[in-house]
Formats: sequence, C-alpha cells, structure tokens
Amino acid sequence: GGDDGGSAAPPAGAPATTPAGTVTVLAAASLTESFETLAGQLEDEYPDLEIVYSFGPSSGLVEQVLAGAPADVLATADTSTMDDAVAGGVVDGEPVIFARNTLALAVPAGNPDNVTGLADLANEDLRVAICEPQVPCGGAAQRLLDAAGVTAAPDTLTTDVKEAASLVALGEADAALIYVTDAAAEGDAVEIIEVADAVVNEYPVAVLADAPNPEGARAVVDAITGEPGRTVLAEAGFLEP
Amino acid sequence: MSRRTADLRVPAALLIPAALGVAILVLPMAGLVARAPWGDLPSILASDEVLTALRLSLVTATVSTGVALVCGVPVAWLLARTALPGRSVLRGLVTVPLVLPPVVGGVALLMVFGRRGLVGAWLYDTFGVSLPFTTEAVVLAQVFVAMPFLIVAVEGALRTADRRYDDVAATLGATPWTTFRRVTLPAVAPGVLAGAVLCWARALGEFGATVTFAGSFPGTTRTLPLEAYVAINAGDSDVAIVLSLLMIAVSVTILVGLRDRWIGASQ
Amino acid sequence: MSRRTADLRVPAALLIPAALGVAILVLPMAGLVARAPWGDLPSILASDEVLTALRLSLVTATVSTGVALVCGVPVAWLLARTALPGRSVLRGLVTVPLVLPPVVGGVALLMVFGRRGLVGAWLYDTFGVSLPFTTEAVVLAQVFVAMPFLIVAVEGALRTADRRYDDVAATLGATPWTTFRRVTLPAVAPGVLAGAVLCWARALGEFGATVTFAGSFPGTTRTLPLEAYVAINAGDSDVAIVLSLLMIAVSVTILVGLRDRWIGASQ
Amino acid sequence: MSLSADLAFRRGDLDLRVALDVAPGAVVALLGPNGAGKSTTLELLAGILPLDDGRVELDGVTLDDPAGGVHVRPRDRRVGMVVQDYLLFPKMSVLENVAFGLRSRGLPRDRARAEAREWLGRMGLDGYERRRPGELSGGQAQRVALARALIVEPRLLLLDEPLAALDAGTRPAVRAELRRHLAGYAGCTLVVTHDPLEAMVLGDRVVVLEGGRVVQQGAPAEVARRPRTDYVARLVGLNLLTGTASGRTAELPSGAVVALAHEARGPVHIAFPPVAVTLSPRRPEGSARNAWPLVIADLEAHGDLVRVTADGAVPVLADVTPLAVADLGLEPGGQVWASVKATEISVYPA
Amino acid sequence: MSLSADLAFRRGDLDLRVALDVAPGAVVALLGPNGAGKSTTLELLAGILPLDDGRVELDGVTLDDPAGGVHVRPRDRRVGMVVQDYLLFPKMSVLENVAFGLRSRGLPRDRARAEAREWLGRMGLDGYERRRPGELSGGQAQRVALARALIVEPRLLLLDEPLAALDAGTRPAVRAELRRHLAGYAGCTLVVTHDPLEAMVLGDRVVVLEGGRVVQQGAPAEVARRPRTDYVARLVGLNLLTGTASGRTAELPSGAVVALAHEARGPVHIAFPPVAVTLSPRRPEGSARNAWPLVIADLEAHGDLVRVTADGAVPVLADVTPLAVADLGLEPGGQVWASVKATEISVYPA
Ligand SMILES: Nc1ncnc2c1ncn2[C@@H]1O[C@H](COP(=O)(O)OP(=O)(O)OP(=O)(O)O)[C@@H](O)[C@H]1O
Ligand SMILES: Nc1ncnc2c1ncn2[C@@H]1O[C@H](COP(=O)(O)OP(=O)(O)OP(=O)(O)O)[C@@H](O)[C@H]1O
Ligand SMILES: [Mg+2]
Ligand SMILES: [Mg+2]
Repeated sequence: GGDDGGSAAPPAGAPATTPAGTVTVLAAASLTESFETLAGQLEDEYPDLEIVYSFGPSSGLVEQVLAGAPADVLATADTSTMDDAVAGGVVDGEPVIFARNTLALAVPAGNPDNVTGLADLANEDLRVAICEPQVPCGGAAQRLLDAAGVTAAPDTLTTDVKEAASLVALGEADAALIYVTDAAAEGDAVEIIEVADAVVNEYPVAVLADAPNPEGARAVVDAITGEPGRTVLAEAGFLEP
Repeated sequence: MSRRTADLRVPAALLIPAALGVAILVLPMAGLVARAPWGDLPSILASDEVLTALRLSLVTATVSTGVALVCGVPVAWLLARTALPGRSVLRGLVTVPLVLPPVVGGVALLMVFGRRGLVGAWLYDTFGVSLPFTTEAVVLAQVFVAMPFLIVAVEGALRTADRRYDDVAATLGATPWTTFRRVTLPAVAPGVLAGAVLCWARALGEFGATVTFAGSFPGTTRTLPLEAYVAINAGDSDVAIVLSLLMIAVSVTILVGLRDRWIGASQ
Repeated sequence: MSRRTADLRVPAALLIPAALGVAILVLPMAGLVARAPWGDLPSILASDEVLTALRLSLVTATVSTGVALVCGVPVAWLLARTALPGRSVLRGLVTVPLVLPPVVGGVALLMVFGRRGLVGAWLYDTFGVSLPFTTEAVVLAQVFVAMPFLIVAVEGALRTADRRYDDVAATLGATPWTTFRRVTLPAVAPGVLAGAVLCWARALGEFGATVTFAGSFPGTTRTLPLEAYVAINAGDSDVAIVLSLLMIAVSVTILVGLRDRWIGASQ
Repeated sequence: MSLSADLAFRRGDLDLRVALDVAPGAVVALLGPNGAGKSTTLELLAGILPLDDGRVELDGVTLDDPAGGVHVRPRDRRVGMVVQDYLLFPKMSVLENVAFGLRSRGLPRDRARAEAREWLGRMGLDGYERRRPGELSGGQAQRVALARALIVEPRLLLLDEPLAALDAGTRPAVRAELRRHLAGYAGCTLVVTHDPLEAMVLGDRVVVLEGGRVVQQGAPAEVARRPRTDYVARLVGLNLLTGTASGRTAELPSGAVVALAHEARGPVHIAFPPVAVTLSPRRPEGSARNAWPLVIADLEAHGDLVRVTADGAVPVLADVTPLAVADLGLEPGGQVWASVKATEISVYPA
Repeated sequence: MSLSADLAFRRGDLDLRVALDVAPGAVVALLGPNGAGKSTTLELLAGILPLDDGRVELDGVTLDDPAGGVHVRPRDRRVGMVVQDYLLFPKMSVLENVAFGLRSRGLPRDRARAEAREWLGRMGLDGYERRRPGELSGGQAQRVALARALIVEPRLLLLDEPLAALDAGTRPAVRAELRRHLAGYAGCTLVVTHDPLEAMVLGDRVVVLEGGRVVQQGAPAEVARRPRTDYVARLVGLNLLTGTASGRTAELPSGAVVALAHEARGPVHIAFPPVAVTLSPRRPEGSARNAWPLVIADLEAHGDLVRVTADGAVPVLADVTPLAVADLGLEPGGQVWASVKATEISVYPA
C-alpha cells in the first residue's frame, strides 16, 4: 500500500521541512526514462524521500485516480486526460504544464524512399503510419497536416505513438509522424526529417487531492517543473513548456 | 441422457467456491453496466465506424477460428496420439503465444511476416505480397494468439477419450485419417467445441498483436477492441465501455445460441 | 499404455495442416530469437528489477491458477453436471472476460473493487482494506482474465467423461462431494491439467487488466509483461524482447517439466 | 426388508410395466430375452432412471412415487448394483474400488481396506489389490465389480449378469460364494441372468420378462416344468406348443392335432422334451399316436447328442444320437417323421 | 488362408508363450480360466499389442517378426475382432457401426449400408438401424459388435466371448448363424468362450490356455473325454485325479490308491463323471473297489440332480438325486463314503 508514506510525512499545515517519506507518482509511460533519472537525483538530494513510480497509459492512470488510488502525483501525456481528472475533483489545485513534445517525420535508417517532407505523406505508394486522430499525437498530426494543406494517405492509424515508431524502426512503414522523443528513443534505426511549425503537445502534472504525502508530492512536482526536470526532459528530446 | 434423474442438491464444498468464482467474473461486468452511459448508447452504436468494426471483428474472429480448427486440431492429435520424438518440447513451444505479451507477439510476427521479415521478405520479393496492414494480417495475428487455446483444450479432450476405439477402427481396416475423422473427432467433439469457443472469444478480444502487426485502419484492420482502445487512449472511457458491452452482448448471444444448438443436437 | 504399438506414419491430411499450424506458432518465436541482443542478455537478466518482476510474475500466476482451480472447477462442474436454471446464460457470462479487452477489464475491476467501487467501498469502510495497487489486485486481475479458460476447458472434459461412473458411485452411497472428489475429478484430470496450463500461461502473460487495476509498482505489482511494457516505452525494445524470451523460457521449462511428470505419474 | 415395486417407464420402443414383490431375504432371478427391459428394471429400482408412474417401496419406506413427488436419491437408497459393463473406477486401484462404498459410508480407511482385501480373497483375487481396472481380464473385472457391490451390505442388491464373464472353473466357486452370501443376507436381491442353471441355483423365485412385461413367474422348478412362452421353453429346453384342447386331443392354430394322455379343455400349453421326440424316415407304426411329417432345418452337435431343428405344421426340436443321424441320413432340407408318445407330453392351461 | 503364430509377450504378471497353428477355414475355440491370456492372445494377433518375441504368419505373409523388425499395422492385417466390451462407436448409429468396415475398405455408402442392414437382419436386429449404441441393451450391443466384425470378411476372425451376453433364446440362433457363416468362410477363426457347449459346437479344434501357456489341445471330443488339467475337467464336468500307475492300481500324491480296470504304468490321469460316483453313509460292500471316506463341502441343485462337492484324500464331485440327499441326510460337514466302479474310470498317460 501507498499509505505507509502518510505516517512518515509531517502533519498538514506544519512548516515546510525537507521532504520525506514515500511519494507515489502515476506517470505516462512516455516519461519512463526521464522520470527514473529524476527520481535518482531527488533521492540523492533528500535521503528520507522515496519515489515510487507507476507507469501506464494516461487514460488508465486517470481511471485509477478516479477509483481512489492512494497516489500523490499524476503526470499525463496530454491535457484532455488531465482535464478528466480535474473534472472528477481528484486534483489539488491547477495542473502545471511541465513539458512539450513536437512531431517529427520519421523514416527508416538511410531514408530508402527519399522522403523529403510532409507532402510525401500523400503518396499512395509509400506506406504511411499516422496516429489515430482521437489520441493526442493523432490530433497534433491532423493539425499539422491541415496547416500544411496535405491530405495524407495513411496505411495505418496507430493507437499509440510507440507502434508507429516501431513500424518505422522495423522498416514496415516508410514514413510516420511521431514525437521527437519517441524517434530519439528508437536510436539509429530511425532518421528524423525536420518539419517546420510542428505543433506541440503538452504534459501536465498535478498533486492529487487525496495525496497521503502532500509535502513530498509538492517537492516532487517542484522538481519536475523546475530546473532539474527541465534538464532531464530536454535530454530526452522534450521541449520546455 | 435427457431423462436421467438430476440431483439438484449441490454440495456446499462445491457451491461456495463456485459462487465466489462466478462473483469474480460477473461483478466487474455489473460494474461496467452500471457505469455505461445509457443515454448516449444509441448514437454510439449506430455510428458507421462501430458497425464496420463489429462486422470486421466477427468475420476475422470466425475465419481465424476456422484456420485454428483446421491447423490446431491436427497439432493436438499429434501431441496426444503419436510417439513423435520431441513431443513435449513441441507442446511447450506451441503454448508459448499464451504467455507472450501480445504486443511482443505483434513485433515477433512483424519480424517474420513483415516486409523485411524472414518469410515476409521472400513473399514480397517473389509474389509482391505484403501481409502487414491487411485483413489477412489480422487473421494471422488472431490465429497466432488464439490457436494455442484450441490446441491445449483439444489435447486435453483427446487424452480423456478411450484410445481403444481407435484400435477397433484400425482392425476394421480404417486408415488413420478415417479413424480420426469418424471415430476420434466425434468422441472429442465437446472438447473441440470448448476449444473453438475459447479460440473464437480470444480472437474476438485480441488487441495487442493485431494493432502491432496489422495496424489499425477502418474497414480493413480496425476491429472492435482497437476501436475501444482508441477511445480509451483518447480519454473517452465511456465509449470504450459501450463498445465492450457491445462485444459482450454479441459474443454471449452467439456463444449461448451456438452451444445450445450444438449440445441439443449431440444429445 | 506405454507398450501399445504406435503407428508412426501419420496421414498427410493431418500432417500438412499440423505443420502449418506449428509454423505459424513457432516461426515468430524464431524471429524473436534471431533479433535478441544476445550480448546484452546476461546484464539484462541479472538486473534486480528483472529478477524481482520474474519472481512476482511466477508467484502471482501460480496463486491465480490456484484460486482459479478452487473456484473454477466447481463452476465448470455446475455448468456441465447440474440442471441449474439459467445455465446457458451463466455459461455465456462466465466466458465474457475472454472477449473483454483486458484494459476495459481493468476499468471494470476498478469500478467494482476500487476504493469507491461497489464492493471496494464496503471493504474499505468496513475493514479498511483497499485492493487496487496491491499484489492481491494483481492476482484478482489475473484470476478475472484467466479463470474462464480453465472453466471452459474443464467443462469440455466433463462433458466428454462418462456420467455413469457418477451413478455407480451414488449407488455405493457416496455423497456428491465424494463422488466429485474421488470419481469425477480423477476422470477429467487431463482436462483440468490442460485448463490449468492455459490459465497459468494466460495469467503469466497478463498485462492490460493488471496495469489498469493494480498499477505498475516495482516489487508489488510490476510483473514481467509490465516490465516489458515499461522497457518498450523507454525505447528499449531489445530489453522487451529479452524479457519476453525469458518468460517463454521459464514457462516452457515449467510446463514441459510439469506435464511430463504429471503424465508420467498418471499412466 | 421387503421390496414392493410397481414400475411404469417408457423409453424409445420400450414400454415397461412391471410389478415385483420380493420377500425379505429372497432372491429373484430375472430372466428374459435381450432388450426385454431387465437392465432398465434394475436402473429404475436403483433410482438412476426416474419412474414415469408407479411406486417403489423398500422395507415400508417409499423410495419412488412420482405422483406424490417422492424420489429418493440413489445414494440414499442403500442399493448395491453390478452393471453389465462393470464400470470400475478407472483411476482407482482394485482395492480402492472395492473399499469405495465403505469409505463413502464413513468407515476409516484401514478398516475399509482390510474388509475389501477379504472380499477380494473370497473372489479369488488375492494379489490383485494394486492393479488398475485397465490391467484386469474381463472375468477378473467382473469379480471386482461383484465384490464392490456386495461389500456394502445394501438393503437391495441388483446384479446384472454378475457371472457372465467368469470362466467355467471360477463360476461355480463364485456362484457358491454368492449363494452363501445371499443365504445369510437380510436384504432383497434381484439377479439378471441368461443362464437357466444360474437362475435355478440362485433364485428362490424366477420372474420372466418379455417386451417390458412379466410373462411368467413362480418357483424355479415350476417354471422349468411348465413354460408359458417360447422363450422360456427354449431356455429350459422343452418343445412348447399352444392349442385348444377338447377331450383327449388338442388342435393347433396350424390345424395339426396332438393326442393327449389326459382329458383337457380350452386353451392349453403342450410341452415335451427334445429327447422324447423320435425321428423316422417313414410314418411310424408304433404306439406313438403323435406323428408329423417335417422338413429338417438345422443340425447341431450338442454334447453327446445332435439337436435337430425341424419345421412343419408342428415345429419341433429333437435330440438324437450321432448314430441315428448317420442311419437316417439326416441333413438340412431332408424329409422326416417326428413322433412323440402322448405320455411324454405335459398339458396345462394356457 | 492359414495362421501360424508363435507368441511371446510379458505384461505385469502374465508371461505368455503360445504357439498356434490354424488350418485354412478352421475354427479354433480358445478356452481357459480368467486371466489365462486369451484376450491378450487375440490382441497380439490383431497387432494391437506388440510381440516381445516370436512370429505371426497369416497365409504365408509375415505379420509380426520383432527380431526382423516386421510389424504389420492392425488396419493392414484384415483381421476382424469382437472385444469383450464391444466398443461400439458411441456417436454412430448401429447401421453406421456395422457399415464402418466396408466404408473403410472403400465401398460406396449405399452398398455398405445395404449389406449392413442385411447383417443386422441376420442378427435379429431389424428396426434397430438408427439407434445409438447407448440405447441398446447388453445383448443387442453384442450382436451389433459381432455383425460389425463379420461383415468385412476378414482373413482372420478374432472373437472374444462373442455370445456371452446373449439370451438363451437368441444364443442358439446367433450361434447357428455364426456357425453357418464360419462354415462357408475361408479365413481362420479364433473364438474365446467360457461355454463348453459353444466350444464344441463352433470349434474344429479346442486350445486350452492356462497361465499364458497351452495346457491341452485337440479335437473337441478328445479334450472332453480326456481332460489334462483340473480346469478342463471342471469345464467338461469330469472328476480328474493324477497319480502314478503300476499295473491295476494307481497311487495318488495323497497316498490314496485307485483301482483301475486295465493295466497302466507311469504317470497317469484318472477321469470319471460325477454321475458315476455313488455316495453311501458307510463303507460300501458292493463290487466297486474304489471307496474313500470324505467330508461334504457343498451341495448345489443342478437341474434334476444335486451336485455334491466332497473333500478328502480323493476330492470328488458327485451328482446324486434329491431323493438320495434326503435319504442319506447329506449336509455340508457331514461324513460320507464315495465309491466308483473301476470300469467307469478312464485312464490315460499324463
Ligand atoms: N437410452 C435408450 N433409449 C432408447 N431405448 C433404449 C435406451 N436404452 C435401452 N433402450 C431399449 O430398451 C430396451 C430394454 O433395454 P434393457 O437394457 O433393459 O434390456 P435387457 O433386458 O437388459 O437386455 P440384455 O439382456 O440384452 O441386457 C431395449 O430394447 C433397448 O434397446
Ligand atoms: N495392462 C495390463 N497390465 C498388466 N497386466 C494386465 C494388463 N492387462 C491384462 N493384464 C493381466 O494379464 C492377464 C491376462 O489377461 P487377459 O485379458 O488376456 O485374460 P483372459 O484370458 O482374456 O481372461 P478373461 O476370461 O477373464 O477375459 C490377466 O491376469 C490380467 O490381469
Ligand atoms: Mg441388460
Ligand atoms: Mg478376456
């Protein structure tokens, strides 16, 4: 249980001390690498602090919080899922945007089909993967394509940006619109073609209303939104808010 | 034996765990029903996308079950009835897709049947055929994920059945194929049916391997679970719940109808 | 019958589809093996996280199978052997978790057993117990998802078995419980074993319902499939493949060993 | 403990209506052709099949009464049953099979096993305790089934051809064991058998079933002497004719006339043994007043004698010596005269 | 078509070593106590069980030769088999069961069914074509199994107690049908039976198995007259003693001496029928030179006679009339003298 952290925390309203106890963070899966680095740093700084992460799809995390999960912090990959949490009254205060992500045109290593820009996505002969319009990366892709006046001819609408990324990495898709961070995570298997005016996606974080350890939670949120977070996130390809 | 006297009193030692088991399985569904946005139901269900996805789901799951029956029952028979060397390892391998996280399964399928995969590259170069992103790929993904259920269930049934009937058929001059078709298979029909139900249901609910290997395109590869997953990822769990209830309703109707007819006929 | 003469020649009508079936199931694994980063293997496998997740996976899958056996076999018996009214609807309901996309299943579990859920609220208010995000929740999610496999397989076996043995036991004065325990159950042991294998494997590979209902906490709820998911999301698909191969290796070893022992003992 | 049963049951073509009364401790031998409903009768009494109508009372307690909604479950009836195909529990050892009933009634394992061991000994199966049923020969399996049923001292014992698979050496021993057991047994017993000798040895009373109905019953000797149906006649090895008597003659439906030794009137059965039939190539001139021309249908060696089946207005079976067969040149299709002395014929009302 | 088999096989306690030669068209009746290995012998010949050693040749073709690595599969042997528990295919109708073998050999469905229908008729099962095996009585099922085996005209016919479940009325008819069929049949037949009459009627030759070995074989009449083992003696209803003869007497292992009618030397068998035994309360004074004091072990009604089992230095079975039982006051445990005339005794080398 996540309850044990509560007893170690100072009583609410007490003067701020060094954060201690266990802080449970529910975070979108795409934040895995960055947040684990960040946790290491924080725990070095505050020896009494222990950060426990549960990574999962944003929507599932929100369901958990709505069902009364004894967690302290919620970080999602888009604002709409966070809005559901706010509407459910489980968030303490206003969520804060701590990172943004941009889309990039990804092609397999070596760019075998000589993709040059967004216009190639309309090519029927290319195998194109784009995110489903209803999910965050898909919405962003739609806006980007609309702005560029391109009618894409996708062969698959992936439900998760990771799928599009791995399709490119395996050479099954000739081109895909994916987040820069996901493209970066695929390493050498994927090449990025820069796109102008890539629309962004925002990552909000919030302390939860029923947080067993609000002190610690606030310290963690501060770290995410502050300098330490910015550095780590930037390394993974995220943009500043 | 429709006429045999049924002992209606059931021992508590069985009834109590059974009730617990039913509760675990049925209560969550009650939760879904309670949570469903009944007002929005008609509009969600009547949408073209949903109907297309439903049709695709039913067609692919049924075709996959057919393929699994044709290929899987013989595999079960090999495992249960022959002295094949390395049989127990084969049995283990055949069970593997059960434990493989479906997404990894999809990746594995891509690596073999994808355009650059072991078999896929050859198919592509020779015939110009590429499996991913086609309805065939959906079927292949479903077969991969669901056939093991059929195999294991049928093998269990074959082991329960009396082998001596096969011997008798052999002395009457029947080839192994005739024996299989006319003696062995009818004897294990309930087991095959059970396996087919498992397989069909698993194929209908299949998501991970499909989305990775076949992609998700309306009309060709987007089945109902994919539709539901999209809704969840878009933060629209209400729609996901409605779609799930739809799948439940359809499959329960089909399974109940089918089983009652089958069981009725075989008694 | 270890000594009976085995007819090693297998009819082509069975061999060809069987070979196809085996190819569909085994080739993708070959793909995984081909792709695996064999050099990094030792370091990945030796990491604390992986070992923790492995232990957690094995423990929860085994406990879940135990629970499913205790609760599921009686349910199968009810469905196959009693004249329960509404039996075919119950059979349909019990099969539902098979078609439910696992993530939706997780949502449904939250709605019932979550701290604000139908049953969960009562549990929390009365006993101060909250299920989600505990190892118990992992087990519950796995039971929900995997028990139907056991039930369907065991019901199939029960229908194949000869009911007259039960009658004989009754005339000898055996209670239904004794009959069940000493006559019925041994007769369908292969079917129960098959069902347990399916159930265990499905529980081991379970991901969607677990991540939603139990979360993904290292040490308490992050099983191997969740670990693989985390790896994929961290851009580490190699790790995910290694983890999958680990699951395959473990489960094949256990299943092969267990079945050979069981089958050896029961002959 | 007495049994009083009135059974009505339909299944497929079978329309069974049987009334049975068995006195305490009595053994009834149930005879009848294949498909007569013998096994069905036992299953009804065991409570495995439900009565359509009627009533079963054992020792004053109503076990079945469909009209009154009474149906006692098989396990509460304390019946012991041996079925035609044994149905030994395949996953239990022979010893566990036999001990099963005692264990089910709550006896501790050791005592149940000791007693089962004793019963196996009586059945000549020492040393077979640890075998599985699949490792037994047919006759061994049948003896295990018998021991499994007898050991529980049921109030009603239902045995369906319990000795059919036993070899000629074991059968008398097991039959004697069974007879000994039944003699000291207070419950009622029904034994189905196709062996007339077995019926006579084991049964206090014989009940013959045909087509779901009781066609004859009585003491074994009575049934053996005065068969009432062709089946019973063949069973006890007599020729049986049915006709209408008036004085010293009886007319058969075929028009043939049979001379009788005593006066009789009305419908009668006419019985005589095959050895009483004399065959001759021409119409006999002797004192036998009954002589009919017949055609030989079949010859079959039969111990020291040959059984001749002959058809005609008065179809008969005749037992003759092999010598006679050679002398008379008997062969299927040949003509022959059969004669029977009136004094060899027994006549009783039909 | 002739069969020549030399079988060696071990399973559990059974150590089977049997050599069999069956002439073309001949019928061998296989007799023996339960567990002797009769069913095992048939399964070996059918190819269902593998020989440990030896050789099976049918019509000059080697079917089994483990040393040479030859094993012809059951389906290529053209054997027909009726097993003790029938094993009718449960999901097929009776007609389909019988037609199965013909269909398997490629006959078109209609012809196979027509022929099956004919065979069912011969077995007295008209009208049962569409039943499932589960809806048959025991005897009906056995007749279907017999028809299923006979219809394929196998080269080797293996029948395991094919008539055991038949009622007394049907049995002679089915036995006659079987005999007729076998008479016009070129293949070899082995029939397992526990019924001595059946063995005599059906078998051209009798082979007796005990404990996995052939203990006696020969023409039925020869075996019936000169039994060589207790089992055979009981089977044919004779008393059998074994002793060492020197001149007109033979000494038994128990020390008792038997007077013989003719000279004999060396180890001999001594046989006499139970009816030849006279029982008397005191030592008889008549011409019977063989008289032994015995204790009565058992009495059993037996047709018109009572069979008395008596133990002592010379254990015997005696058949006496019920009147004699009453006169002599015979009862188990009572003392009695048994006497046999030397002329009633047959003696032959052991
Ligand atoms: N399940 C069934 N459905 C329809 N008819 C059945 C069923 N079971 C048995 N019968 C028929 O009922 C009749 C009586 O069967 P039963 O088994 O009682 O005969 P039986 O007297 O025991 O004969 P046998 O001496 O051959 O064992 C038979 O004609 C049989 O075919
Ligand atoms: N699977 C087995 N394993 C071990 N022993 C077996 C097995 N099957 C049969 N036996 C034994 O082998 C012996 C011969 O069996 P078989 O069935 O050949 O006897 P049978 O002569 O047909 O007897 P019956 O007249 O009782 O049918 C028996 O003692 C039996 O217990
Ligand atoms: Mg019967
Ligand atoms: Mg046998």
